[in-house]
Amino acid sequence: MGFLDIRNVTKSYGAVEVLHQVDISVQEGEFLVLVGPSGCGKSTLLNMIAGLEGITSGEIAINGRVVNAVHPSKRNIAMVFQSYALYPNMSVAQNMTFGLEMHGVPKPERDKALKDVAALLQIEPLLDRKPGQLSGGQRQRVAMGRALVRDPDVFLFDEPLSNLDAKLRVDMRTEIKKLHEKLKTTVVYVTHDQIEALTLSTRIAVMNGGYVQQLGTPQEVYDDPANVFVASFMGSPSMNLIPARLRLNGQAAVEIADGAGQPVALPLTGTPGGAQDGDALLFGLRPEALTDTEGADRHARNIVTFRNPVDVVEPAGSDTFVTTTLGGKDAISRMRADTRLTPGQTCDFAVNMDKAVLFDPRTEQRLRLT
Amino acid sequence: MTDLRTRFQDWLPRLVLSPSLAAVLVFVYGFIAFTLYLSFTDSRMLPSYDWVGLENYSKLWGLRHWHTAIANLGIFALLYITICTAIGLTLAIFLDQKIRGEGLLRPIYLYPMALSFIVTGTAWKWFLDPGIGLEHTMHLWGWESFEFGWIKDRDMAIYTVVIAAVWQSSGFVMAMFLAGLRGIDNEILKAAQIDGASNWNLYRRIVIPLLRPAFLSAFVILSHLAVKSYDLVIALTGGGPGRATELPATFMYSYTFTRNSMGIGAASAVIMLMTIAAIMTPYLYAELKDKG
Amino acid sequence: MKRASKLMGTVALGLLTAVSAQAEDVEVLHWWTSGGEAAALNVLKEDLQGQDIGWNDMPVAGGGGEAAMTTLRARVTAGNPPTAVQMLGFDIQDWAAEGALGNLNDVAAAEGWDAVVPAALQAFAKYDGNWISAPVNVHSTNWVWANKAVLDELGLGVPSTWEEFVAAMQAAKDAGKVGLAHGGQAWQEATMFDGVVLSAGGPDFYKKAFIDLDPEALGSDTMVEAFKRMETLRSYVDDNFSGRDWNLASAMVINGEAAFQIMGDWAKGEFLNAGKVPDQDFLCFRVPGSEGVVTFNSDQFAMFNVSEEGAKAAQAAMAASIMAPSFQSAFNVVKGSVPARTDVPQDDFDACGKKGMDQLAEAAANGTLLGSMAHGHANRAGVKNAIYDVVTAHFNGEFSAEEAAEELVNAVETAM
Amino acid sequence: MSHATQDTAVRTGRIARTFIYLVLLLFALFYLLPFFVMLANSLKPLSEITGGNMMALPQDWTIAPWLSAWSTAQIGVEPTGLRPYFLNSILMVVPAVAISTVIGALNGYILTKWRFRGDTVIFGLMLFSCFIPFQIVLIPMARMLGLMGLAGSTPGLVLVHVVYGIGFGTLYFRNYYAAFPTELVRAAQIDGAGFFQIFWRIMLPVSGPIAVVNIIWQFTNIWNDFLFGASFADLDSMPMTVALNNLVNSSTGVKEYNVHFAGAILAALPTLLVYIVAGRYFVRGLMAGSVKG
Repeated sequence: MGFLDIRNVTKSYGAVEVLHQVDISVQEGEFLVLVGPSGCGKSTLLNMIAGLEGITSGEIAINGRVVNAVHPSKRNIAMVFQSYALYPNMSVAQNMTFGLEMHGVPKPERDKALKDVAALLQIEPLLDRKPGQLSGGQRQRVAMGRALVRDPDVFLFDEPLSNLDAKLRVDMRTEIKKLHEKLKTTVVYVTHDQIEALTLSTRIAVMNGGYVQQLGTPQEVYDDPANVFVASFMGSPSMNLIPARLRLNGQAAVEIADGAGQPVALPLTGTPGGAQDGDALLFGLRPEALTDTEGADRHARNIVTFRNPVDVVEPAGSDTFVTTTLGGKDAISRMRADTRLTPGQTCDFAVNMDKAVLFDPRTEQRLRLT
Repeated sequence: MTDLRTRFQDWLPRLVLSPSLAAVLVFVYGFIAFTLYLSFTDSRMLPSYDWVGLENYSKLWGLRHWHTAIANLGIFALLYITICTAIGLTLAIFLDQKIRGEGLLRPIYLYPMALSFIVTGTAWKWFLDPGIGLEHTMHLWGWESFEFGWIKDRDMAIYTVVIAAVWQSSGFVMAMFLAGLRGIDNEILKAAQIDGASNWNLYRRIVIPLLRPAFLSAFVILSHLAVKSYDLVIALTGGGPGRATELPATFMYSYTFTRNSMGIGAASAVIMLMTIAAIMTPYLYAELKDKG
Repeated sequence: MKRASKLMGTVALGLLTAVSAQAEDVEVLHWWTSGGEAAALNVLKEDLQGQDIGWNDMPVAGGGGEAAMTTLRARVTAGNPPTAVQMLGFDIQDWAAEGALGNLNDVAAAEGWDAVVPAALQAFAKYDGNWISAPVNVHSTNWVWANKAVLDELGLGVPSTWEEFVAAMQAAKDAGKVGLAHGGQAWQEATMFDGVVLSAGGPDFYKKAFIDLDPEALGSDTMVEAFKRMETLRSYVDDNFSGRDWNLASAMVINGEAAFQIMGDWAKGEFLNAGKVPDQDFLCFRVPGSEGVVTFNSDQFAMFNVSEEGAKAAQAAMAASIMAPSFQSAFNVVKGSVPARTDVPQDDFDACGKKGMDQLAEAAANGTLLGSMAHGHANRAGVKNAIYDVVTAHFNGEFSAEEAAEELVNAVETAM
Repeated sequence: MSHATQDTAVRTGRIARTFIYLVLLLFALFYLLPFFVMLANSLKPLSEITGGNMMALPQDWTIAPWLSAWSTAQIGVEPTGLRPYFLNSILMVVPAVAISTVIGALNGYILTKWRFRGDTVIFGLMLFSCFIPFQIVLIPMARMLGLMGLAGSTPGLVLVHVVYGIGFGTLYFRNYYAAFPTELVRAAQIDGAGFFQIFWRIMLPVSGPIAVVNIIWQFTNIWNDFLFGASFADLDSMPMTVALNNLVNSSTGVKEYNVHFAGAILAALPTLLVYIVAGRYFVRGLMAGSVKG
């Protein structure tokens, strides 16, 4: 049993089920990120944890107590909203201590808590201002401060960074991470941004269509995706999914078409169970596993090299992304920044087969090698 | 399981809303039902409960006044709503051009709404009276051929009611449009100007379509005022000359209370309510569906 | 005299308040709110206060009592009726039919009302043979008011026939004056119609048409003639008449702008108020052709059912005070009307008032005291308004005289 | 709720501006004319009115009509002027406006932030109730007031006005609160605030603009109401409009027009005051609420 348990929770609006049998257990101090495209049910799930929406079936327990019927204010949680939800008529200080006041905390204690949190977030000069007089980043801090003051069992974040500009978003991301490392409070964090998910979380639940597609550490979700959705949703640029065929005569291999339409065989490190020779596959390859020969992972055991024409070259500062055609589709390769390739050239591509993954194109589920 | 406070909190909103709902159900819909019932009885001075079927309705449609009243309401409502909207919109657009003295002009446009027509009816009656009002004054000023005797003319008197009604409410409509204009994002206007739209096109193609919600609100409020117009007619023309400016509201009052024909009065009220419902229900439906 | 009446009142009170000596308040709903009227009513109030009866005033003006009648219905429906309500003609009978009114027989008997109140008034003040209301005054509607200076200037005397009247109006018109001052409101046109119908058809025709509502009379040639006379009158009215208040029309006569006005005796107040003297500055005479007949309307105080003895006593005392000759005199002198009882001394009344009192007594004796159609004393409100509709439509040119008579038959039939 | 700027970013030329000013001034004249007639005639002796030009300025200026209308004109049997009825109206209109504003605000709050099945139907019912003609409610309302023992009293009048103010009040506040972020209510719930705490602490403090709209609307309607005042009041609760009507509408008495006009302006002073004082917030309130569909 974890610190926050979501047990077989479903949510329906009338006849429409929007969350199906969600089952997640979060340990104390964990940073769980719910990530997925909009409409996947992640915010609904968060609201159910907060108590802002009812639970159709299943149960949610916080710190060993089932909270299905407990009022939001009695769940000992705090929430940071996407729009910050600062009370426009109250000063920053009033905003931050409103919850304590509602819980009947005496004024001296409230002031102390306010002082501590204001110092932690470095917002002391803002305490007397009204939300309307703050910048976006400052409002974000105040919203976090309001949550922190409560010293809750669980922090809930609902896309807290999506209203900030790119630079500020990165800074705040780091700040949230630091805060979590310092305070070690349990966090449930909703975002649609997979980078935020990967950077912040200790575990990620990737959601789509009301299902949890995969629950795991950032590493697991990135390297070992459970299905095509997770593979393509996580990572940027996203994973190349190349149409291929399985060859089982001799060493097991996948056969893909190169830029000229000629078959290229890439030997596998194992055999997908139950599959037969000639079966269609989706061959998944992260851009960093498809690179130039000098850039290939030094620890990789199975590197396969082949020549193919370069279609597009996109320098992105730290890396250069090169587009080539594999299996009749664009495939993106991540190369070193100093690559001197030009479109039309033909070059050697090194494939790190250790990182390659296979999917069944029909079910879109992962095919594991044995 | 559920703690009491939470359960109470869940029911509290409905509990707080219920007195209002009960009041509306009893004092509005209950009374409408009562009126519907009365329209089928032979009530005269006081309500009676003797059923006469549709007799009141057939009597009602046999009355010339009722036809006059209905036709007048048609003319009145159409002109009143159109003119108020046109004047309100024009004034709002003009007032929105960074006008000096806006703070002074706005209350001048608005104040007629503050006055009851018991108050202003007489002033209007005099002003429109050719013998002592505008026409007379123009003659005194030397414009001998000036004629403005609509209030004395059976065919034109209803238009004087429109004038006075427009005077009373167009300022209010102006305020609604002004509010709508001030709520429009400036960037949209700038973009349209960069696109080369003339002022005329800017308003016609961009601003006025964006004011749709204001148009709808104005329509609701104006039609509500048009249907209820009573004081106005009583104070200005007393329904005359003859009965040329009778409106359904004055008709209803006169049959229910001064002519002791409560049954016919109730029948006319039922018809009026049905007409309002026919006009308002589509609007309400559209309005509520969007947000619901 | 005053003392005598008070004594009588006290006697009546003594008879009635044997059980409870405690006097109560009376609540009075009325529409007499203009200066003179209200001041006249104040006489009654003070009279009652002298008897330790408080007066709760509930004035609601508008539309010749229409607004007050609406208020009354709301009050009765709420189960909170006033003690006494100013009322006209058939309304009294209608309320009595609803069983809402009390019984004044004891006071009436003690004060001998049956002997002094004209029978035509009793027809309204009694229901099923029981006294239900106390009449305050008798207004008469078939009066013509004339500016004496204008008539003198034109060398005209008081016209005694319809033709002379028309000729007089013509003379005034030729002299650049307005022949007939008139305000275009339905009730004012109906008021003229009272007198015109009398002049065209005489009292029997009037009775048949307006009181019996005989369709034959309503559609007769005589009625067509009456409508034609209305057209004649219309031709001597200025163009701006429509919607004009009656007192502005009176002002036209007072100013010498117009020669005549056909209006009830309340118009006298306007003349007196402007400092004019009857028979010197202005003249009052019956609509030519209607002499000897008085069309009347009478303001009465209908007494509503009260249960408490004290309240009943207060009500009786009020009724007695209303009928006391002293009050009848004091009130009617101010109001311009004449007393509802025929034995009130004429001393305080002016020339027009005296004339009115004599004519009332005479008409009452001859059976030519007739209820005014225009003021709801000939028939019920529905019919009255139906006649209004036709008269005003015709006067405003919607119908020819023949059509109007025909329409009158239909309208009355629908409203009955 | 974004603050829109005053400037429309539309440029106009000199001729166009002159034209605009001309139109605006002409309309100002149009709106002021009846008031001018009333004011000018209220300052004349009666003879000057009945005998002369009603559009002209007074030749003999006098304030006697004003004094008379205020304190000595005959309203009922006593020459009290309008003064005593002023207080009656205030005693009626202040609680009625206050209560109907609170009710409108609560209803709007519930219908936007505590939604439940069927709430739009309830709102539709309330909105349509604005259209009921008051003539038909008179008799049944009298009966209800009688049953409740409120007939002929100020509380009874307040009740009537509150009931018939529910529709518009709810409409205004609902439209206003619809634009108010629901997340704030959720945040407050998590902070532990209850239904009423959220209302008093979060919603009401930001409701100023729409409250102004509602107050202006209700105040105007209630202050100017005649029908209910005449039907459901007695002498001690009779509102100003009924007194004014008694002053102006006497049928067979002498009509003192100058006093009537003075009385009319006096009776309108509170509403005028409300418009002038609150008028600047009025457009802002409309902007924030009622015209946003």
